[in-house]
Amino acid sequence: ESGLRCEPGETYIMNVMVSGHPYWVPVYQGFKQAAEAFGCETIFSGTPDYDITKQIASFEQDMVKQPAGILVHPMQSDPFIEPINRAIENGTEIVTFAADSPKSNRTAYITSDNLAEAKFAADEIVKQIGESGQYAVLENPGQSNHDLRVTALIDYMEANYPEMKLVGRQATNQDSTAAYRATASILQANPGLGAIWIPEAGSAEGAVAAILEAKSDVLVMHADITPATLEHIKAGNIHMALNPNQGMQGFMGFLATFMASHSDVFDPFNDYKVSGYNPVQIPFVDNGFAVITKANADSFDLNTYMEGRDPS
Amino acid sequence: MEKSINLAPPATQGMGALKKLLRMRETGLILIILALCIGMSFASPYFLTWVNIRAMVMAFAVEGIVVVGMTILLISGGIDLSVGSVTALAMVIAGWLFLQGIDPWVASLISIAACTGIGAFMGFFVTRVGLHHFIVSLAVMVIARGACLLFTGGRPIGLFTLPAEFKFIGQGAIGPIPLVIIIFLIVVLAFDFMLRRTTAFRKVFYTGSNEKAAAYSGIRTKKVIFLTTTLCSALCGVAGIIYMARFGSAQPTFGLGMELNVIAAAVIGGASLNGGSGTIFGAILGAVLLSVVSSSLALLDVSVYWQDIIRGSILLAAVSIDHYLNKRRR
Amino acid sequence: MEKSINLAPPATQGMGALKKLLRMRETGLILIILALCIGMSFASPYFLTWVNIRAMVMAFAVEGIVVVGMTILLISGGIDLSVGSVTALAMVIAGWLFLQGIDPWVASLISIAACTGIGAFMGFFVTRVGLHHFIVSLAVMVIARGACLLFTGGRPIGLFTLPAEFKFIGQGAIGPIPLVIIIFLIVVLAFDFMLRRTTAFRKVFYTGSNEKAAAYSGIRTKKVIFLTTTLCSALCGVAGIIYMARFGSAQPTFGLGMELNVIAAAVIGGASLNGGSGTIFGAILGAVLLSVVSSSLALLDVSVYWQDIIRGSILLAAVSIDHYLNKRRR
Amino acid sequence: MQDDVILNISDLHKSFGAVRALRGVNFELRRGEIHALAGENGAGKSTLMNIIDGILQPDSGIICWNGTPVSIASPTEAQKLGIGLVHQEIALCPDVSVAENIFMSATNISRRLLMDYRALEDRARSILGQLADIDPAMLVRDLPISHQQLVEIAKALTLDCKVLILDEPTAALTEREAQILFSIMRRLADQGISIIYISHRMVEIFDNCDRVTVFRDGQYITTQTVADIAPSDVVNAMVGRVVDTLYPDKMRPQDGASDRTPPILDVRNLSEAQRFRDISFQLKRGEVLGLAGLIGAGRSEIVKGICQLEGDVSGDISLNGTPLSIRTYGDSIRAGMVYLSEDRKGDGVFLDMSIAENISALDLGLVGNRVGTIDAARETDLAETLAAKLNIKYGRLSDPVSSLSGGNQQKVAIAKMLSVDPKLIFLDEPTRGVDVGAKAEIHRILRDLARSGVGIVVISSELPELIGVCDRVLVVREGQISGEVSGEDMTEENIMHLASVLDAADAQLQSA
Ligand SMILES: Nc1ncnc2c1ncn2[C@@H]1O[C@H](COP(=O)(O)OP(=O)(O)OP(=O)(O)O)[C@@H](O)[C@H]1O
Ligand SMILES: Nc1ncnc2c1ncn2[C@@H]1O[C@H](COP(=O)(O)OP(=O)(O)OP(=O)(O)O)[C@@H](O)[C@H]1O
Ligand SMILES: [Mg+2]
Ligand SMILES: [Mg+2]
Repeated sequence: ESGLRCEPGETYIMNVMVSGHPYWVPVYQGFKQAAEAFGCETIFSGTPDYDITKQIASFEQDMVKQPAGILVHPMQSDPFIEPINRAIENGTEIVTFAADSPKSNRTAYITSDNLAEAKFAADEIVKQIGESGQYAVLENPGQSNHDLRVTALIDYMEANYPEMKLVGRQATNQDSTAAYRATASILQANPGLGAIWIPEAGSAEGAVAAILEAKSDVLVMHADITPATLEHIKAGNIHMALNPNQGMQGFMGFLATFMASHSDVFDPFNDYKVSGYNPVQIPFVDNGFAVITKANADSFDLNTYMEGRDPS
Repeated sequence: MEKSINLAPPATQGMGALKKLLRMRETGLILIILALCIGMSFASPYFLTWVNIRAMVMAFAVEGIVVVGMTILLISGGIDLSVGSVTALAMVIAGWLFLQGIDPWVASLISIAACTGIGAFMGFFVTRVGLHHFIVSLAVMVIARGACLLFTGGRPIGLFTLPAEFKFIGQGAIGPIPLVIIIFLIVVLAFDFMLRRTTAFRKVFYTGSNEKAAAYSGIRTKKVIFLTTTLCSALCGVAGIIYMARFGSAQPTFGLGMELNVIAAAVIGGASLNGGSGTIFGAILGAVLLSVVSSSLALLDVSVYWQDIIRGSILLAAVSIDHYLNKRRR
Repeated sequence: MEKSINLAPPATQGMGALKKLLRMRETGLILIILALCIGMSFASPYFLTWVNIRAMVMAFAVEGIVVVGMTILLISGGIDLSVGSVTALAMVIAGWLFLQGIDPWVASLISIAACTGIGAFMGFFVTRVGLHHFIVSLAVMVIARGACLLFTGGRPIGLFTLPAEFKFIGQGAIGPIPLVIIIFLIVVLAFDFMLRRTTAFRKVFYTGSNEKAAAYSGIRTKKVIFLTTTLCSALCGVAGIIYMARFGSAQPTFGLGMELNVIAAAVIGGASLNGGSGTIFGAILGAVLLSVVSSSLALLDVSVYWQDIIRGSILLAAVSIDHYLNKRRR
Repeated sequence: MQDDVILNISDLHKSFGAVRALRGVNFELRRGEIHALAGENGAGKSTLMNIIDGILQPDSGIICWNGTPVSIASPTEAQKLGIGLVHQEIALCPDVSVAENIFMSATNISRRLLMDYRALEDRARSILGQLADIDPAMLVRDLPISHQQLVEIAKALTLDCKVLILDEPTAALTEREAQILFSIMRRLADQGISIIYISHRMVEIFDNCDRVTVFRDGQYITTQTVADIAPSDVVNAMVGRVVDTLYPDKMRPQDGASDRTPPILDVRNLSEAQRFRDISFQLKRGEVLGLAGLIGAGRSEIVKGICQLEGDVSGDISLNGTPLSIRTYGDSIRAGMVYLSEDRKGDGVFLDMSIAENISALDLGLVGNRVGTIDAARETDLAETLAAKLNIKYGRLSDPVSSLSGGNQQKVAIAKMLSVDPKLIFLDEPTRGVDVGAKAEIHRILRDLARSGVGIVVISSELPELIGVCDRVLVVREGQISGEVSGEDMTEENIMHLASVLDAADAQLQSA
């Protein structure tokens, strides 16, 4: 019988590293909601650790269960090439999200456009403090999406607003105490600082504490959101946060995986039959991002959202 | 200072205060920190400003409370890898209870009590079952982190609604001095005094120096180890509550890697990993050194890619110089 | 098994092999692991599949080589917190050299040599300057991580162009068995044999058991400690190269927190943090235990919010049971 | 009479696994008596004392304190009853000052909140003053082992106890400190304190004790009033047969070398910055040389300096006529020169390693084959042979040395030295804690070695031993050789004379 429905027991898995991280929660909700619509079963899997070997082991264990597809966040791109290709050979379709493994045979990649976020943030900063001024960034070297948010903003500033001067650049690695210390020092060294861009929310909490203590009126912009930064937005301590549209990421992620697994409904005008690849190829999907300000902050309380929902 | 009384041989009791100072274990560290600060005050005009100093102290004050607990535990011959997770758990439990409608002060007390219980749990496994501190606290580090996730579903808890009197602990100031720093100083001075001067805390040294000899002298060494283990976790609880009041949130991922930082501070300050020696004063100087280096690198806007290399090298150099100075003095 | 020959008292040489087995330090751990595996094979039909077993072994095989180095270092009385960063640095240096156009095999040798140099650097500070392993390796951990960032600018190095013969080290298989597992087994068996049976490695035990008595037996203890420190870093270098071949990339953030895992494996396997005792076989069993627990939880789809709690509890329970069994056997 | 019994032990058993350390022993201690406990190494003396002090628990048996049965669960409870114990093995806290170590028990039960270091040091100084010149503010880790032993004794003297147990306290003390200790013991006994005194030196027992109890192989043999019994009876009761405790014969003319063969050891102008200066002496073939001196005179330092174990020494050393240019102790061992440490626990044995592994530590080449692997059978053989030769009492060769009695640990340390067939052995307090029978055996082995051409240098604080064993004794005072005695002149008086500072002027006269 045809139609886009799951067979009984047809299962889709979402695999991540640092699986306790709250970022995944709304992503998985989106994934699950889409799956329910198609009558499919889902599993949230991965490793609680920040450890590539453990994530690969968990990914390979997922394969043992012969799922129809896996939506994976590969901690590093190249190490996943071989496991992803092996999974596809075994009949499990693979889609990546939030981080890619472009050289593998995965059929789709869903992500936020970190460049777009950075561009938006840069324009907003300039809009608020003017075309000539001082700004600083905190960063988290080694984590690709955070790196991109920072480097793209700096490049964009250099290209478009040459009068904007980068006066501080500190690694804080999502640690609020380190962010507190770094921000306090940057504020000290640069009394004329106008704005600060932070690629994640953990560091933002520490940075705001330092700014409040110094009674400075630096404009704070950051990506992602936590309850504490949300409150700071409401209180006006943080100007704005850019939050990737996680629900859409999971929802689109499921659709792409599901479609890859049900590619028999699709017979495109190309060489897939002779070359043997999956006809449902989606090189890049932008899940978009939300701009959180005082005005709409109330809608972004994850705890409120999760009330009555099952996280796993 | 008290220690020099202890260590000064009779012949030198007439010596000047300067000489006494030079005999102290901590003098080397003080000199190194002073040298760093003097260098920095030339390198950056902002270094010696009150605001910068305040920020530097604030950056290690709360962790300093944990350093106190760790130092005492190290002296007794133990070690605790769970400090980071237990501090996070303290925030999470208190925050969660508060959101359930419990008075924040009561919630904090319950949370500190829970952390004390965790310490007692570890103490039980160490003293009764006979396992090593390292492995017990490693397991508890994982369990406590798991409990943080369970309480919060992995999501930070926003506690913006904490009453202002409560937030005052972490954000308030008495005159120009933040309350956090005052609490920190009280804890440090109190424990430093107790460790040097009270009969009860001397038993910690005896136990750590030679557990068997201490037991032969009638000291209930297991009790001592149980108590130091418990105390360390209790102080993590206190630190967690202060962090919560300061940041107005409870983060389940808080304090990752804190244990190494805290142990490093104590060891730089002269605590022995084999037990039996160490001072609170020295350990705090160790924390100050680490903090001054980090702050200086940030203040000078050293490239991120160089910071770790410079930080590690300064640490190694400082410890080597300190070791050399101590060896020479003896 | 070798050990029982070594340790078997004359009177018991007629005992059955079973009794000999029961006398071994490692028997408790083996029983615990077997119990876990039997439980798991009922709980999940996938557990005993070849793919799952392969995945579990692959998850710890390369780290197992580091465990070997750490165990020997622990026996000699040292410890090394820098293993994670040094492993990452090995990948990064070799990868970077390869991208500069150097033959990957030569690049690997240079990289392993560099890691050996780092070990010698640490050994120098420990044996000549007289610092504690903990603080030296902590500083080197930070420095090596900084060097990784500096070489890569914080971004992973893609090494897709590595020649197939080179990738074979990490991705190839001989028959059904991945080469990685074969290398791991060779390293483990070789070092286990040497540690139990050779005169050279016996000195490691003497040194760790009582450094002074070893010196009073004519053993150049500083040289021994220098060499074990160097060996540990060299094995990190080897592990890093294998990882690089396996993943086809070099990641500057690789191996964060690896040190605790590796030390835990050795300690679970009976290595003493005070030096003087431990076996490679036991340490590898420790690594197996940790890996089986993690893999089982993943396989059973246990909620992430429970995984850490269960993992820590199993660790604590296993170590307690093992301790109890060992105590009773004696 | 019965009222006078403060401690009564009957039918006490204690096993460690297969080792039955105590098999139904009885022991009775009266108020105000000094009661000696004698027995071979491993007879169970220390085990019984550990049980009385609550460190170990008996398997069965009754302990009566003032007539009422008690169970002593911990040292704390023993302390409450009024039992104090000086351990055979030194157990002090190395990172803590001498004064704090001495008053550790007092600190523990004190109800005072704060430490008064000044008072502590003053009191420690007054107690130490009678024993030796030790600075109470020093850390114990900086003290030589003999001073640590004195601190242990000082520690016991501060206890406010009714029963004081001294487990071989004089093993490393010289006559002078020992005599001070005995006078203190008698004073305490006069005050009504009961003392259990364990020693392998019969003279001490017969000069100072009221009664003596003998154990053999964990069994109670007899209790006698010292006045009613002779030393040889005690020894016979200990060993279960008649033993010859006489010292072996001295050097015979044919043992010595002709004038043409060089001396085994020739030391000239050996100096070290702080500890000793201008040491010159020779060790002739066939001779057993002794080094005497007060505690802290520097005997150990000189010998360690010769072996390159410690210090930065200058001077010339030749072994069998060839000048030595050794830089490490390893070189010294390869040259055939070995040193038996006075601190067996600190640097003599590996406590947590097996007996066999301990014995082969000095030269693994002996138990290894050409490819560098250890031949387990040869290791066992070597250990078995030496253990039999030295009469070591052990369960299995794979047992850790920590499970042996003190005297047997000492024998393991000696076995380790003998394993390499050395050309020259320095023995620092070689029979520390070794029982009479084994001691005589060791003395005989030393003499045999000397006859076969091995150089033997003995440092001992027990003058009768030096006089009995050595052919010639050098006396060391304050880092210098203050004189030499041999033959008829080798008397305790002469040696003490040369050793003590007070008679420095006399000594110079004599050596001139
Ligand atoms: N912890 C232990 N484990 C196993 N055996 C032990 C232990 N302690 C003592 N023993 C054994 O108990 C026996 C009695 O030992 P103990 O120390 O009481 O002898 P001792 O009479 O004090 O001898 P010494 O004169 O050499 O000090 C010895 O055979 C010894 O090996
Ligand atoms: N580690 C050390 N640091 C400082 N002084 C030391 C050290 N070791 C020994 N000494 C000092 O060197 C001197 C000689 O000590 P040594 O142990 O050689 O004496 P000894 O003649 O062998 O007597 P005994 O061994 O009976 O105590 C003593 O005054 C001692 O205090
Ligand atoms: Mg004894
Ligand atoms: Mg001596």
